[in-house]
Amino acid sequence: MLDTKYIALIPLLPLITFFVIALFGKNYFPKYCGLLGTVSLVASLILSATVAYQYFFVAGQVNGVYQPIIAFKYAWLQFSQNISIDMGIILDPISVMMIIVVTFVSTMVHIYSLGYMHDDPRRATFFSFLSLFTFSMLGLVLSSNIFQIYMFWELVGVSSYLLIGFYYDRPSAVAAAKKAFIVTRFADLGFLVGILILAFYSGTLDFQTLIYRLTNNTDSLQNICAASFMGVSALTWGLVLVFMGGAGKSAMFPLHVWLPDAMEGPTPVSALIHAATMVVAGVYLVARLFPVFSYCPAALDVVMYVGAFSSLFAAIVACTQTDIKRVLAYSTMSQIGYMMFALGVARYGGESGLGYMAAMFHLFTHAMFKALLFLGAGAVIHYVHSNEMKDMGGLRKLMPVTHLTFLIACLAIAGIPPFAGFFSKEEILTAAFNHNKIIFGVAVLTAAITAFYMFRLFFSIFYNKEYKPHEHDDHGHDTHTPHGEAPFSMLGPLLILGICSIAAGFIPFGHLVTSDGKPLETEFHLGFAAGPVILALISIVLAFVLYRKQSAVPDRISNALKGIYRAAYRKFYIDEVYLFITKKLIFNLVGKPAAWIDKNIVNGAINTSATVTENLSETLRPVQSGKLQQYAIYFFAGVLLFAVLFIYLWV
Amino acid sequence: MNSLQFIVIAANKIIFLTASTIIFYILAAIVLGGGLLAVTSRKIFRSAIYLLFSLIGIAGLYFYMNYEFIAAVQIVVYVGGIVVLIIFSIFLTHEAGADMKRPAWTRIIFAALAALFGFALVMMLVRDNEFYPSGAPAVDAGAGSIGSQMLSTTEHGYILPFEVVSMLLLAAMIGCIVIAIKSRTPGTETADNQSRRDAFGTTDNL
Amino acid sequence: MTNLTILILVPLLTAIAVLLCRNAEQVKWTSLIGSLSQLGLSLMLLVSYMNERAAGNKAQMLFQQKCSWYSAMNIEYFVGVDGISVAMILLTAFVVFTGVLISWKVGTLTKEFFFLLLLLSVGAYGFFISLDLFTLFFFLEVAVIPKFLLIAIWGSGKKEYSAMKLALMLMGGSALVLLGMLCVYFNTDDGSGNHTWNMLAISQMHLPMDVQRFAFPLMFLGFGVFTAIFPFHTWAPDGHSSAPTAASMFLAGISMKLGGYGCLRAATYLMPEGAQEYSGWIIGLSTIAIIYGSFATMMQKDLKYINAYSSVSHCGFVLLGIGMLTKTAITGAVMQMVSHGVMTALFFAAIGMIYERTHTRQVEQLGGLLKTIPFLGTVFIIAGLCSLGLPGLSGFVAEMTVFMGSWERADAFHRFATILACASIVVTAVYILRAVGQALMGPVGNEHYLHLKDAGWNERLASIALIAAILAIGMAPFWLNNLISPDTQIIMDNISRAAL
Amino acid sequence: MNNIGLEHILFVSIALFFIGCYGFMTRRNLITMLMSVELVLNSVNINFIAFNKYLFAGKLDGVFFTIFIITIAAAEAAVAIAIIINLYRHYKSIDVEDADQMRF
Amino acid sequence: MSLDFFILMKQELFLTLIIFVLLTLKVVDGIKKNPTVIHFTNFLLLVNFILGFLGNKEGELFSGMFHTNGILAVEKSILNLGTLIISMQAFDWLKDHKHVYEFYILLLCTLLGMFFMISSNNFLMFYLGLELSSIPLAALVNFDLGKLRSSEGAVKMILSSAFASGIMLFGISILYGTTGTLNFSEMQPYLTGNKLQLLGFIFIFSGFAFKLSSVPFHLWTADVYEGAPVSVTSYLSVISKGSVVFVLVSVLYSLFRNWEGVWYNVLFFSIVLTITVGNLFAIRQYNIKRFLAFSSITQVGYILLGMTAGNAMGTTSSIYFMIVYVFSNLGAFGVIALVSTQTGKESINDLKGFYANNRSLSWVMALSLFSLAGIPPTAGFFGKMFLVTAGAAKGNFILVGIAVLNMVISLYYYLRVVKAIFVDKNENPLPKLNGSMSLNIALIICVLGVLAVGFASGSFEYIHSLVAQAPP
Repeated sequence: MLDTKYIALIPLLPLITFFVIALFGKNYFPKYCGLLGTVSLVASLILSATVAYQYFFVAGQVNGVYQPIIAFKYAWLQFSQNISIDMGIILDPISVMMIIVVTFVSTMVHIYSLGYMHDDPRRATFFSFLSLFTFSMLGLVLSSNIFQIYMFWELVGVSSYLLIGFYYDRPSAVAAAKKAFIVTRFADLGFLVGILILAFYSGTLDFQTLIYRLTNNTDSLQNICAASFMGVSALTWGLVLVFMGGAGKSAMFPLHVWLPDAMEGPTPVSALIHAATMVVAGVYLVARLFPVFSYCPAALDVVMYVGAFSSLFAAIVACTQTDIKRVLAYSTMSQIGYMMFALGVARYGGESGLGYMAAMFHLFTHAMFKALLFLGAGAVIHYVHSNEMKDMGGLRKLMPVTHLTFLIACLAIAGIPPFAGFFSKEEILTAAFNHNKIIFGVAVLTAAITAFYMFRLFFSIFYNKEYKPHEHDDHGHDTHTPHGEAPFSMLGPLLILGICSIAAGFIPFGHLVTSDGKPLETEFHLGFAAGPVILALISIVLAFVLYRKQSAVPDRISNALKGIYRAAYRKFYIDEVYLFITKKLIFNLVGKPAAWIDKNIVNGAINTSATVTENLSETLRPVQSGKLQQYAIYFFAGVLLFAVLFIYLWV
Repeated sequence: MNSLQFIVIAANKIIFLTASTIIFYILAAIVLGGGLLAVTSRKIFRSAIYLLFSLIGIAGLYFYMNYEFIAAVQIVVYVGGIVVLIIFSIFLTHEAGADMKRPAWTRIIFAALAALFGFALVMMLVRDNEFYPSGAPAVDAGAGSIGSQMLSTTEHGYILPFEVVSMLLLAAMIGCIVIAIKSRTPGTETADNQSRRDAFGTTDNL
Repeated sequence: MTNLTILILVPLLTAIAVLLCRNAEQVKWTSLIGSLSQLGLSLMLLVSYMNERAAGNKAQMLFQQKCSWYSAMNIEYFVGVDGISVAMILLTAFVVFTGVLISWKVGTLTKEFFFLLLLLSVGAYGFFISLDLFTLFFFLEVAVIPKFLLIAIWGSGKKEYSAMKLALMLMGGSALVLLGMLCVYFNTDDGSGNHTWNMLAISQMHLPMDVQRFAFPLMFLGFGVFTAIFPFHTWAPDGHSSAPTAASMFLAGISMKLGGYGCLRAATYLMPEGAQEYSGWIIGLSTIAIIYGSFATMMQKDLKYINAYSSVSHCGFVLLGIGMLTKTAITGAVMQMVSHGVMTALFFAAIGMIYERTHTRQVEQLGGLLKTIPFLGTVFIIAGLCSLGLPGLSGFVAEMTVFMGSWERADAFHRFATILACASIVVTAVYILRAVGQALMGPVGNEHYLHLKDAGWNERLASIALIAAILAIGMAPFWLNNLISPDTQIIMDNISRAAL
Repeated sequence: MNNIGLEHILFVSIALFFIGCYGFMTRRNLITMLMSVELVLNSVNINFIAFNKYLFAGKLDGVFFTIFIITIAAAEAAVAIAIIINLYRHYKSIDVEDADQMRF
Repeated sequence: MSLDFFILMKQELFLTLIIFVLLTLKVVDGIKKNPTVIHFTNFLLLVNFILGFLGNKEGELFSGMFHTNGILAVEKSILNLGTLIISMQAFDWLKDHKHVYEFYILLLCTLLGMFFMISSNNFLMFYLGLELSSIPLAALVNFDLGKLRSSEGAVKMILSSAFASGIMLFGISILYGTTGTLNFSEMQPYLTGNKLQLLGFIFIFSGFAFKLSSVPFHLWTADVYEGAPVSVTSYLSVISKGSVVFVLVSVLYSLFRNWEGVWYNVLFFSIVLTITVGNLFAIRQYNIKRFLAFSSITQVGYILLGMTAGNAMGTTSSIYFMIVYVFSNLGAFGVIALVSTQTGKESINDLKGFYANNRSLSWVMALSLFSLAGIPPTAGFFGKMFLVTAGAAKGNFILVGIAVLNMVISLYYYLRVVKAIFVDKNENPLPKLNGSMSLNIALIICVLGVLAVGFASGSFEYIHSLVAQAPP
């Protein structure tokens, strides 16, 4: 066993940094906040590296199988006898892999931000938020308790909210932040209910116990399979609902609407949160519960189809977008779709676990090159102060390093050997091929489209036309004439990530991260691999032809397939549907009536009772006429009334 | 039944219709008639006089039940006191001759109905009710015995009520004086002069 | 600190001292010192309570004091605390202390204001510690008049209407409570044939079923009016929004909790069978309150109305938890009382401070405040996040506990109610974020907002104290949980005993 | 007179009582209302005397009660008339309908 | 004349003594200055009040014409205290009134009447006491000699009370006719409950109800209260009402105890009517005296509610509430007396912004009103609570429910006045009023009473013990 106390430091360091910067940073050392954040993060990067080493190569394996290790845990909130939220740390291949990814990318982004946010007045806030996010993300991946993961899930969501809304004086940013939070919150509702279902039947919230009880033939498994609602077993319900939460975070169709808008945030944030780490939380969640999922093919099919559809959908939309960050956002969505259906096609253990491994692998590589892409795009945007393709072009000469690294990333994502993307994608395709031909077809198609739009992007940024600087302010930076390429603090990360996106492919993932912890040998068929690569190359050439030089051809094509193009350009009107449902239906059909009823009926009833009393007293008024004889009559009548009443009627 | 029996019964009735009975009916007629007229007559002075008759009739009833003392008190206090007081106040408010305004018909009808109903109710109850005489020998109700009992502190002594009622009379006297006295305070000057003039005026008319 | 009577005396004496003060400054400082020492006392109470428990004292109520008051009617001054009351007392102390701080700038009739505020707190403290039904009711009603005056004199908007409405509806509620109490009282029998008001004694005797059938709804509804049970919640929005800041803090923070506490301690605990009989109704009403309250909130434009309606929705969780009749849910209800108390106090404080500066509470007239008054903006955001149940802040813990507890009821009806309640957290997010987005973010709404002064020392102190409390609950809920769950267990035992 | 029973006399008194009530309710003149009250009191007197005479001749309770009633009636009448006169000074009228300054 | 005579009748005798002393002083014109007279009388009343607690014992005098015991003596002392407070509050009004002697003589005569009525064990004494306590009162109502409303009120009072006592007498005569005696304890066994006797009871009860001004026999109340001088109004609303309450309790519980079933229904009916109608009228009053008149009608409803218990609890709570009521109502009336004597204003609207210049007076007023509304921590809360509890003893929760819900309405109109005083804006509020020393002392006594009587359970316990050992 490895000594586990210090592991807690990995998430705690960023937390401490967050508090320090948030409380004192702004007033006392605004200059050095970034530095502080970076340093502490480097520290936790080193720590996690050690942990990874310890786990993978020293202590993790028990007779050749990676065992989950509970570093520590204590009951944080005891609900009842055996149901409790524990604060714990679990170490197993995926979590270790994730902390590496998170800390690494986060470090890169921190360094990058040192340059990128250099002249922003609210640096301190920015870095504090970054640290908060890193903490939450680390906590999420290390969670040993399904409710703990839910908590960090929410925390991640809120820090993403804060970071998207960082430029809060821009209404669009505020709206985007709000949208992101609410959509994911809606998804989390499903997650919560799913947790409730699973916890109710398994009688625990602890991952290991839960997985044990729901996979081995215990009576909780029988109960949860026996219990059914609307003809679907409770197990499926629970898992699908949990997956709903994952889909929300990972921007799976139809919960993806928040992701493109989320690009309103500063580009480093997009790189960290909306490309590399947070958005893959959904994948991670499914992977975490994978043993249970594998007991429920129905749930896995849902995962598979949703993933496949999302990847294709996003790829198509990406072809039509002109805002480079949006293109990247959709490509992210598409890649995550890849991972999802990779999980969907996998099964527990052995060969059938290939998809699982592939998904994790792709997650890893994707983190690298997607972060690289975003940071590169950030550099470009930093340079031209615009997100729009039309404002770019011909930057090749002006920013060579960015150009190079961007090219590497594009090749990686397009799956061209020997770049990282190739290996992971190839595994996924194999898994899909073994499991389901349709999915395989979708996957290949998507791969081709991906290659196309990525290079469309690439060419229209760096080639296409001569760059002419223009006065155009987008970020609230003060505009200035084109300066040299970005400072080293920004280029450094680009280079490092570039190297990684080449090297990451050669990591023998099959030996490290597998569904059952046993090493998995992956053989490599050249023939099988060749097909997708050729397709990708073809679409790259196509993009080259279309966008190498400025030409009217693309417009002609888009005019040619007008309807489809417009639909794709308008993201197939999903946003409009959402707007209709929320603004029109919920507001007008639920909210307004509720307010109206409260104002007029409920409150009206109270007021009415008052008025009724008033009127009653008004009607009684004449009795007190001030006329003595009338009083006498009432008196006399009263006596007679009492006499009759109590002598005859009411005895 | 044959006619003979009928005649016999009728004869009996006529024979037993003795003087006292007749007296009672006369008295009752005086009392009730006087009362009715007193509460219906439109001329206030007349209704005072009718009241007088009615009260005298009541005194007569007391005689009839041979409580002479009470009858005497009745005549002295009511006839000699209250009615005179009332008549004086009528003069003071100089409405002796004037017709009183007629009350609203609805009120008259309602009051009449209510009174009749009440009368019927009480009368019915009294008829149905069984009165139990104590059967104790009648004691002397002469002035002497009443006087001595009134002032005795022993069993059936009425000294305490006597004292209390004397306090009451004292209080009433003081109250009347305070209220009816011609106040000299400037605050009520005008009203008083007014009323004094009216009062004298009335007495002159008399 | 084991002498509970001190808890009543300190604020009382402070109030009297306030009356004797010469000028406004003296008044403020006196009441500040008084409330601060009260806060200290409550903390000491917490400590000594925990020590007692740690020392293994198993008595249901600790630090009992009992002396006969109206022996002719068996009315006793009988006080004692269990974990729940301790938590409530702590909450009250916090809210009153911060309330005093917040209302530092009360312009008119300072003396009267603080006097009434302290009097109000006397009522709350007494209510939470008293174990005798009569005394309980006494303290419940003590609070009515100060509320009325505070709102009617220092309030804003249609204050007179709101104050009158609040006073009357709460009076109506306590009238129902009174009826229920009497019905209970006359059906008790302390062995020697006398009736008793002693709650501990009553909880041990099974009241006849028909009595409970009659008395429970009266009592529950009566107390429910205090915690804004649907459809008797309409006093809350108007009252909260018209009240001065401190009063709103107290109203939403404590007064509504009086109701919840009463529902638990007086209604459910004393009449478990009744509780089971009517739990369906309770759940139905509270679910309606939760959902409908949150949707009504979505339509509000006035910050205070937003928070007021959301309080209705949040207090729905309290009643839901009680109605579910599972130990976890009831624990969650109590946690929700505490957490919502602190949270809503912070919220109203923030709103009040903003209103003090901008003189408007209409969200569309505000905007960009986060830039101009960052501290207040942050406070507001933290309150908002707490209200939408962000982990690490108090709201999350409480609501999740309620959900967990509610989910233990496995039949369709309870499941349905629970899921609806869960759904409300989405709506909560919607309205909170709308408010935050419109009021704090976006372009600055009005150029004179640019020269607003940020929070002063008193406001900072108050906000930080409340935030500290929120974090203390949110980050380390176990102490609160361990504090109250044994006593909810006792209540639960009573209920399940009734089930047999 | 053996056939003049208690009931005959009670008939008279009860009738007188309700006549008095009727008068009190209908007469618009304060003084006549006072008279009606006197009628009522007298009917009560008759009652007492009659009961005392026919049923409880052993004691004189009724008789004494009557005496006191008469006395009190006198006092009452005196005060009432004093007040009426005082009122008359203000209103110049003793019509009861005018005395409705205070109402509702 | 044994010593017993002096001990048992000590309060009545001392009161008579006071009356005659005043009479003599008036005749020989002993004291010229009004204030001296007032203080002198107040002192004597104080002595009499204390006398009420010394050497009480149970006993009968004049063959049952007069009987007394501890609780009766306490009741008398309560009335005595109330009269004392009222006369202290009347200082500002009386100090230049030219009939101060007469005022006191009449006042004390009515008080004497109430004493006799309370300790009467005989319908004759009861009737005499009743008249003695009401006829001079009519004269007192007329004591604002200049004022038209005063004499109008007096007329209304004397005529309607004469009518009422006429009807009551008729009832008494019926009971006499059916039982052959006037002595309560002798009459009690003969009350077999045949219909005629019930009729008599109804007539008698309506007489009581008239004095208590319970609906529908209440209509005279508001007008008379409004017309009378403030001090007399407070006397009417507290003392004379209180005395009738005491008598009614003892009559119902001792004389008519066989008919509990009957009079419970009767009370039920009149309680519901009284509380509701009283509230409905009070809602829309603007003259503060009329307002208090209707509020006092409602209070009577609650007292009757307490009586329905029919046991020691009922008696105790009613008597206890009378103590509370004395303090609370007189507190309010004291303020009104000051306002109306110094500014002549009697409308609630005139009280708007009263708090601006008269802090302490406003608080006195507010406290008294809260106490009347039954809001803790004032004594009124306890009073109301015990009445309601007593009322619930029979388990009739419809009745209690109606009563309790009516508390809400009553809270509304009390708060209306409070709102006028504290909240409403008024460009020219009433100036600062400073009352005489004796008025202030009286107010202080009231406030202390309102605050203390509730918390200190002593008075309640004392009364309860007395009731327990000797029911009135």
